[in-house]
Amino acid sequence: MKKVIMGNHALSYGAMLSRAQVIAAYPITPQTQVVELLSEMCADGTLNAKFIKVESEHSAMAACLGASLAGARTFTATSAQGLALMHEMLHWAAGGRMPVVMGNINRAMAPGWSIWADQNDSLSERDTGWIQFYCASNQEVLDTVIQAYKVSEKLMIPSMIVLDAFTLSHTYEVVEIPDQSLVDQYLPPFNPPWRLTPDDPHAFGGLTSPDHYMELRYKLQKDMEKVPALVEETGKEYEKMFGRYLGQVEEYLCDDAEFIFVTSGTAGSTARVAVDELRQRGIKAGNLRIRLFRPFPFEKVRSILSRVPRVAVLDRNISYGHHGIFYQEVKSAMYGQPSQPLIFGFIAGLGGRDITRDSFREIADYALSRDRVEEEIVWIGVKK
Amino acid sequence: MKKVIMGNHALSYGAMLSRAQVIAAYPITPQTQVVELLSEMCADGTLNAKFIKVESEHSAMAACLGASLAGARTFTATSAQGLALMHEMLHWAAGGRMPVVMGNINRAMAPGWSIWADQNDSLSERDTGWIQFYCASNQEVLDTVIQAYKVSEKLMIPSMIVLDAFTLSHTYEVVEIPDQSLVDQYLPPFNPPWRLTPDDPHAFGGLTSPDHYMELRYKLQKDMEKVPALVEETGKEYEKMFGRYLGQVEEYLCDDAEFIFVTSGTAGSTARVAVDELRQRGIKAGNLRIRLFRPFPFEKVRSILSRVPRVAVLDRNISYGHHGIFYQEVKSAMYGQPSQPLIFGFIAGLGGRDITRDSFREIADYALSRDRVEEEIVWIGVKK
Amino acid sequence: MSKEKKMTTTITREEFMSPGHLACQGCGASLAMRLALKGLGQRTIVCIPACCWAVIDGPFPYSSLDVPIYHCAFETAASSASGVKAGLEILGDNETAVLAWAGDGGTYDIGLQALSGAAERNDDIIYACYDNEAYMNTGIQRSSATPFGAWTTTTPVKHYKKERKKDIIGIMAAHGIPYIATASVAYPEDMVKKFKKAREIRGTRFILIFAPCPAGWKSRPEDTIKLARLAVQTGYFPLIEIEKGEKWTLNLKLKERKPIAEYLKLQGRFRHLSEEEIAAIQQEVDERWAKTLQKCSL
Amino acid sequence: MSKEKKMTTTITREEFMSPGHLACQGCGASLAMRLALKGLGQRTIVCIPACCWAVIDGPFPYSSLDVPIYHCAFETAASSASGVKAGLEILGDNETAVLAWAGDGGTYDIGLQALSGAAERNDDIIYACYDNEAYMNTGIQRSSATPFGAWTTTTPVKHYKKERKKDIIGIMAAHGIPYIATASVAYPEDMVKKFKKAREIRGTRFILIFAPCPAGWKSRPEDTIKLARLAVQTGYFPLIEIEKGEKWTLNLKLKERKPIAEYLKLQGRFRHLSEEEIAAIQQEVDERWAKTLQKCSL
Amino acid sequence: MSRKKEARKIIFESEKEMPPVPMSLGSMLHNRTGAWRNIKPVIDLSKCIKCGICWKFCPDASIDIVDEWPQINYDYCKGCGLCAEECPQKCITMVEEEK
Amino acid sequence: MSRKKEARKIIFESEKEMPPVPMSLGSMLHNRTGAWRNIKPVIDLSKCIKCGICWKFCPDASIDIVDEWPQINYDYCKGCGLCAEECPQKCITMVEEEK
Amino acid sequence: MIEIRFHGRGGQGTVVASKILADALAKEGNYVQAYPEFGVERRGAPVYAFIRIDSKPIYDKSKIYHPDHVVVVDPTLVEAIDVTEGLKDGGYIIINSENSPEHFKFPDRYKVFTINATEIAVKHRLGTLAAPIVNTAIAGAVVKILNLTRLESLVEAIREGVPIKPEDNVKAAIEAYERA
Amino acid sequence: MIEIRFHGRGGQGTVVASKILADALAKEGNYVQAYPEFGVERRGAPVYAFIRIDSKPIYDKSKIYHPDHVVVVDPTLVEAIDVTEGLKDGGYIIINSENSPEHFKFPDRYKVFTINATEIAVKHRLGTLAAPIVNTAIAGAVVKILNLTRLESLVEAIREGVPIKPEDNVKAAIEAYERA
Ligand SMILES: Cc1ncc(C[n+]2csc(CCOP(=O)(O)OP(=O)(O)O)c2C)c(N)n1
Ligand SMILES: Cc1ncc(C[n+]2csc(CCOP(=O)(O)OP(=O)(O)O)c2C)c(N)n1
Ligand code: SF4
Ligand code: SF4
Ligand code: SF4
Ligand code: SF4
Ligand code: SF4
Ligand code: SF4
Ligand SMILES: [Mg+2]
Ligand SMILES: [Mg+2]
Repeated sequence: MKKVIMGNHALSYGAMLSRAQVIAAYPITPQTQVVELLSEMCADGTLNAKFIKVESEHSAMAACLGASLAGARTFTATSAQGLALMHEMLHWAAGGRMPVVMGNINRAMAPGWSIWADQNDSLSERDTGWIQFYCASNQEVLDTVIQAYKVSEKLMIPSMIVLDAFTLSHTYEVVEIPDQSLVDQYLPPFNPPWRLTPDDPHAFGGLTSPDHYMELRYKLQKDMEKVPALVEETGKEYEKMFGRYLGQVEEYLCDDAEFIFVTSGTAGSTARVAVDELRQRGIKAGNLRIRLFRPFPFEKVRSILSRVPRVAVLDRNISYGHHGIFYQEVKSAMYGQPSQPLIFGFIAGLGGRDITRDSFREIADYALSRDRVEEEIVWIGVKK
Repeated sequence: MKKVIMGNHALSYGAMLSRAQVIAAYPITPQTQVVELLSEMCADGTLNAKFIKVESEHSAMAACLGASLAGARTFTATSAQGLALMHEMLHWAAGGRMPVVMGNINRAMAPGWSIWADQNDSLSERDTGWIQFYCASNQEVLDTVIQAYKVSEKLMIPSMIVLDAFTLSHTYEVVEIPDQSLVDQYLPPFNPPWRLTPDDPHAFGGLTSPDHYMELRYKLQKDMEKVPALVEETGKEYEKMFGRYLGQVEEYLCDDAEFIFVTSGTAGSTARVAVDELRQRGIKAGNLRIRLFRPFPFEKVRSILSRVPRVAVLDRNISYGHHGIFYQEVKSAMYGQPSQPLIFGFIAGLGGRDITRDSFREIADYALSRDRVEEEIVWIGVKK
Repeated sequence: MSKEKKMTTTITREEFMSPGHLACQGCGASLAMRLALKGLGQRTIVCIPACCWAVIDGPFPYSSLDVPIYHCAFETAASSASGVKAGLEILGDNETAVLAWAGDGGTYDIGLQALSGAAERNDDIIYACYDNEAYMNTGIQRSSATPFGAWTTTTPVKHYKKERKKDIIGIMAAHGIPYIATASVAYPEDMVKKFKKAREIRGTRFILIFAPCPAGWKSRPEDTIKLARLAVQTGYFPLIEIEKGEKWTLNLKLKERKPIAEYLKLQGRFRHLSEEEIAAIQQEVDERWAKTLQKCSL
Repeated sequence: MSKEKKMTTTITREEFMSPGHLACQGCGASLAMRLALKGLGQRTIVCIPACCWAVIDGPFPYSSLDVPIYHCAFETAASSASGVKAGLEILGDNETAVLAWAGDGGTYDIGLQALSGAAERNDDIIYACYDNEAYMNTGIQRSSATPFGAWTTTTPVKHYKKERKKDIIGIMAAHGIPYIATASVAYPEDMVKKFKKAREIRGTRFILIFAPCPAGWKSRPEDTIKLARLAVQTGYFPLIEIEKGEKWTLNLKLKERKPIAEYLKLQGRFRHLSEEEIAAIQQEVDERWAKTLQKCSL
Repeated sequence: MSRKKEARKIIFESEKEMPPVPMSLGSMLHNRTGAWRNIKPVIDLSKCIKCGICWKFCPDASIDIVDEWPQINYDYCKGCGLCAEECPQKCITMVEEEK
Repeated sequence: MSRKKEARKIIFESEKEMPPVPMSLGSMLHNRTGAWRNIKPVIDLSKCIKCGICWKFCPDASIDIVDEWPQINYDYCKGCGLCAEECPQKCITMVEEEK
Repeated sequence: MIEIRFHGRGGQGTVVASKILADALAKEGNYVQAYPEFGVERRGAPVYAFIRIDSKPIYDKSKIYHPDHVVVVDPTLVEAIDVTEGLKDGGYIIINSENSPEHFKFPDRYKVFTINATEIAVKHRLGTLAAPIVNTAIAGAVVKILNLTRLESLVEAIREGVPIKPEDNVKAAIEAYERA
Repeated sequence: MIEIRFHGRGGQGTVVASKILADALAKEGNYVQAYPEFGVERRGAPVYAFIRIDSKPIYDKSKIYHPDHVVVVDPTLVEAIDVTEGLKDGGYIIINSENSPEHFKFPDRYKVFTINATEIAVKHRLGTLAAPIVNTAIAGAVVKILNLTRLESLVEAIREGVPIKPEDNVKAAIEAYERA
């Protein structure tokens, strides 16, 4: 069934189709519609789930984790300040191997208050052990929720599905809503390898001495390293059943490209239009949209970028006192590779400043007219 | 005056000598002695400060921020879960340009509960806009508190002073405690360029539209970029007055080195002993201990590492789904540099596993016996 | 109404809130601030967490208040205020009042712990909660101040709010702080007087303000005062003071209470309620009223 | 003491806590858990946040309890328990009891908001707080449960705790939850009975357990029961129940209350108190006792 | 507090003109919320008893007392109708705005 | 619940033997806290009235009731002295451990 | 690709109007994208909404700076703000107003239409006189004037997407369609 | 560099003993490093503490695995754990015990000393009979047996660093020094 829905509702439908069993969430602009629709679904019986209307995001995540450890499939959604308030519990979810799936609407961190798109909220959780997917369309949002459960539950690692504030969360697009029965076939019920039950009592998360801690974290990393292949595998399976492919990255005209944008989120969608424009100008441009950011898709990024002489990484975020985060990570991934493209870093769109085709034109003009990296942060759109 | 004190007390003395005016803190192992001593100092009048005994770390940081905006010099200390609970407020402090100085005792994140050394807590705050100093001795801890106030208040950016759990926090060492009068000379009273006062009423932190947000964040980054030079400058001034130099990094025998350890925290101290041992074996080793991690000391790291063919980066942390964080950032900083040393990445000491001279020997043996980077994460000390 | 026919003089003419602010038409919360500041005066610092007021005040680089404001994080009204106060004190300013000004969500829910902490320490702040009974700034979600029976976007009509409103006054009373009061925008003199009084007391002071929200209650903007008045007259929201954690006073005695239905029927959020449900609400109001009288030794 | 001369049978012999755990000698908290589980039985899941019990239980890969445990984050005893319960329910298990087991710090302070949230939603959990009146696991810092006059490392003798103990029972009573009780390790039958009773009730149940801590109170390990008993006998810690948010019952009536000094003098944390200070404490105990009697309609 | 009186729009041409923190530099008076109004309160002063009730209740501080008489500031009045509803003399009428 | 009875130390030679999460796999019975004891409770059963009070109050669950008689489990008893203090018959004496 | 901007006031359902339109268009196989202004405006304050329509997938996620047409849901806005900002030459301006197009003074490069959606809404008892809910009537007029889609699709979209009084809304849309 | 390990029980002041020693050694210009076992042990449970002493700055921050000497503050530990673990050949084992060194069965490669610190502590009314505070007496004995520093420095360190009954502690340390 096709429906015109907003990005937030694509999250709700994703959770519904995945048969989330426990939802605990707290409202925050621009996430509210996610939980409002889920509340309604729970109220009218469309979704058989317990909805815990907690008093803060810290409790939202805590409740999800408790339910997850009890063996339930759990969902939540938040944004910016809410995500930040969960920070401790994000570490917890990953260290405790609790496969929660969460939507996060990318919004700028206060102060001053901003409710607009900016990746600093989710990217400043890059070290918490969560799988992170960045989406570029409402269809992708819905599909990713379902895939995320599959990946997360297989490896017992939580997933965050990230969408830009307003540009995706509040934007209505046509979305194909898959059949429940097909989804059920793709995604079996959650059946974790361990759980809280008096029938087989274990204590989870007790004091872990220096004798043991490191091995447990080693295992987490080793399982994380399995994610990219699993994303490809589950993505292909999804394609077979639903006709849409979900991979680690989205390549647009990268094959013959001589200049590649590295993008994420909705900017990675607009970038396609910019690539078309550049191609019309005779420039062999391409767009590499990073969909799976954690774990970092090393192989994909390396193999694609190794083929081009020039790369422009776009960051809607910045690690203050360092660079844009995608820029930093792409450079790190490319260090020591046989091929060493010129990699330029651009910061744009902080706090909801629009990223337009003009922004990409400016980026391309900059990158194509230089033969070395003079500045490591090129600010796009700052009134100087 | 020389005293044998623990690392935690070095933080307390630092705060006392800096004449912190408002302290708000919450206990957590292994930070408790910091606040216990400060409580006593406040109780017996050694320190004229208001001590707010808050009910959580989130409130601790919130109270510090309120006091800072009112114009007071503020201090707090925490660790691991406590730091994580402050996450939202860390973004707040930086975005609000509130120059709080905080001690963080590096401790592993739960679950399982661990109280032992591990850098994941502070490093997963690398994107929050705080200046971060990693210390290797109690003397450095004390000195850094004083310097941090100087740097932070000049630029209105908060500072975090990081010390390893137990290996530094609970270790007693001889520390020279400088004269109050000299410290007063070095560090004038806090006199912020704006503050909360009815005499000149402003609203701070109001809604900031996409028209303005990005410029404010641009300014923050631009000020961050001033930190390295300011650290050098204030460090030299400190040296003149107190005889001890505090820079961005500590180089040990790097000048003629052919192999360099990149380290931080107490491992960076033990590394010196390992370097001596290697030198005895005829290997020209050196140690580059990163003291200032945020902003990243690009120039220093580049100029030093550009001189050597081989580098081993030690991480007592890991960004799950990526690499060790120092490794990642060093590689990113070295990308595109004229000289491209072989850079190996090692993870050791998670959750308090000891990092010994043997660890460094193992690292050196590994790195010196290879001519290319085969694995990007070499685990030291994991029982496989 | 009858008493108010002459221009009262207890309320200062001075305005500390300028027009041009961003509240909806007929917003009770904006009137509440206007009145509160008339009670406190200009030497007041206001800590405002996330809530409608974070928007009402106006965006950077503007503000509609003539007092300094710290727009603080959602959970931190109380802890921010404690910090500001400590900062002022150590710098020698013992005169400026520090007001934490939060919505019900920021008070009953996400900010409760910080508030409880400040109250336990008896920090020298005035904490005012303007209660519009839901998370309005984010578009009308239930809070623990939302009354039984109400519709919100997270308590849809098919599953309206089943839990009763959290008794924040009871909770704060248990903290034994020096001053607690309820106030209503329908009773400006009473409200201004309470803020004035609070300013003269030291320690943690808590004032709960009933502030109707036409947007969230689905009521007519012009009914804001009427609703606030009915809330008092029905006994749904009694005007009281608790001094020194002990002495309860009922500020407005009612000979006869109006039926709660009169209050409910003006609001779209209660439209779905059946007669029986309204009767149940009436009963709860009666019970709470009886308890209030008892506590006030009446 | 006199009543207990025959082996009582109300307490099950079955042990759900094994020896070998890591509590200090004479730890009241460890005895509290032993007794609580005797009341609840094996089909119980325990959520333990950071507190002494997170250590007492033993390190990975061990545990000293025969029931499943979720060692959860410090602030999350209640919210974790709510989550566990929701998970069980949606999976069809309506029988297993979910117990949140937290210290006073995790209850009165950092976990208060989550607890209040669960209580407001009336989530079906049993929340037990073992109160040792300070943050013990981190080495004796003041909590808001620390009584007036006590030394802790953050309330040094020169500046001992000046604030009174937070009235958590009053706060929880204001939430109107179906069952609230106090219990003491000195009265095992009473305590076990209360846990049994709580298990049979649905909704949020709150039990506050007085659990002396020799390490933190600077008392002799062998005095743990004596202290707990004196706390009851002096009226400092009355044994009560509050049912349906309404009905207060005093479980142990006292003809004569012992002087509080008897209780205080056994503890190093009160050593510095002067006669006057002790008298002031006595007065506060008397006042609180009178109020308790009043609430119990006695 | 002069900013109280000013109804000035503040426009930053460059980041250099901006303070490093989002702090207010002017009042909201530039925001003439009178434009929000659908219906407009009109006072019939002949019936007015100068009780000040309308002034007291205006959530937008858009009624001034001028020489003891109430006067609506149409630059800001949002037309909520509260004053009309509460006026004990019923001397305020809400009339439709011309469109 | 067999793990209840076992006093087994669990040693992992390799990460492969470990579960992916820190979950308990055995009881604390391997931890013979009797070694913590400085003073040792000794029951004079001749005076004992089998009231079970010592059993009830032992925070270390180190008193068993064997055939209705109390019996101290010295493998675990930490020597806190509570049982001695609370025994109504005063039939438990704390004696110094041999050192 | 057609890009349209809607002007209204907070609380008037401006976003809903654009959303209904998007629904209707999608029914005929168009690709559509609709989004509100990204703001925090309260009831009564001026707000915007946007819609993009194309026969190909729409990848551009940036804002619309140069709409092809604008729709003004609340006529008072014509005075309050510049509703023609960025409007392309030849663009249509569709205004909810009782007045005739000539009443409004716009440059000649734009084409002005009016529709008394308020009257239609009131007639079909949508909302109140003080706060009529005009979005379906507006949608009806826009569909007709811009010749975007079939009336049937709009009707279907309203039936599916408007939970309260769907039939009255359908009638209002049809009436507006016919009168426009 | 000399590395010493202390064995005691939680609550006995084992860490304090090593700290006092460090203080005393620092007074004579030594570089010292003292640290507790990094654990969560409760009162009564076995604990450790360590001290490093050198004439040069000490950079090694790793744990001590092969101490030169061990000090046993609580004699019951000799049974409970292996106090000689990692102890270097020729190392001294100093035990707080009323027994003579011969009472303890250790390999010949170690040298055993005993000092009745408990008795000394009790005599000087430090702590109680059930829980005597023996750390200063232990420190006195260790200083003497290992010939680490002058007694005067230890006395000074105790005066400065022990807040409760400093003079009684000084006396205990001196007596232990003399008896050791
Ligand atoms: C940590 C965090 N979570 C959520 C939000 C989103 N948020 C902002 S205001 C608000 C509702 C406030 O409700 P209330 O306190 O009742 O004030 P009102 O909006 O009703 O005036 C919410 C949920 C936030 N800013 N921060
Ligand atoms: C967020 C966070 N802050 C601080 C801590 C440190 N911490 C662990 S236990 C504890 C004290 C607990 O006190 P209480 O709840 O009274 O239990 P008790 O230790 O007294 O048994 C503290 C402060 C933590 N684990 N997490
Ligand atoms: S939503 Fe309610 S509280 Fe918020 S501004 Fe509008 S009327 Fe006022
Ligand atoms: S510190 Fe107190 S509560 Fe904690 S284990 Fe020891 S005696 Fe028990
Ligand atoms: S209509 Fe409302 S805003 Fe206008 S003057 Fe009256 S009360 Fe004030
Ligand atoms: S309320 Fe009516 S009578 Fe009173 S001052 Fe205003 S207009 Fe005049
Ligand atoms: S001395 Fe303490 S631990 Fe030992 S049996 Fe008696 S009560 Fe139990
Ligand atoms: S308490 Fe004393 S009398 Fe009672 S069973 Fe124990 S030893 Fe026997
Ligand atoms: Mg509200
Ligand atoms: Mg406690």
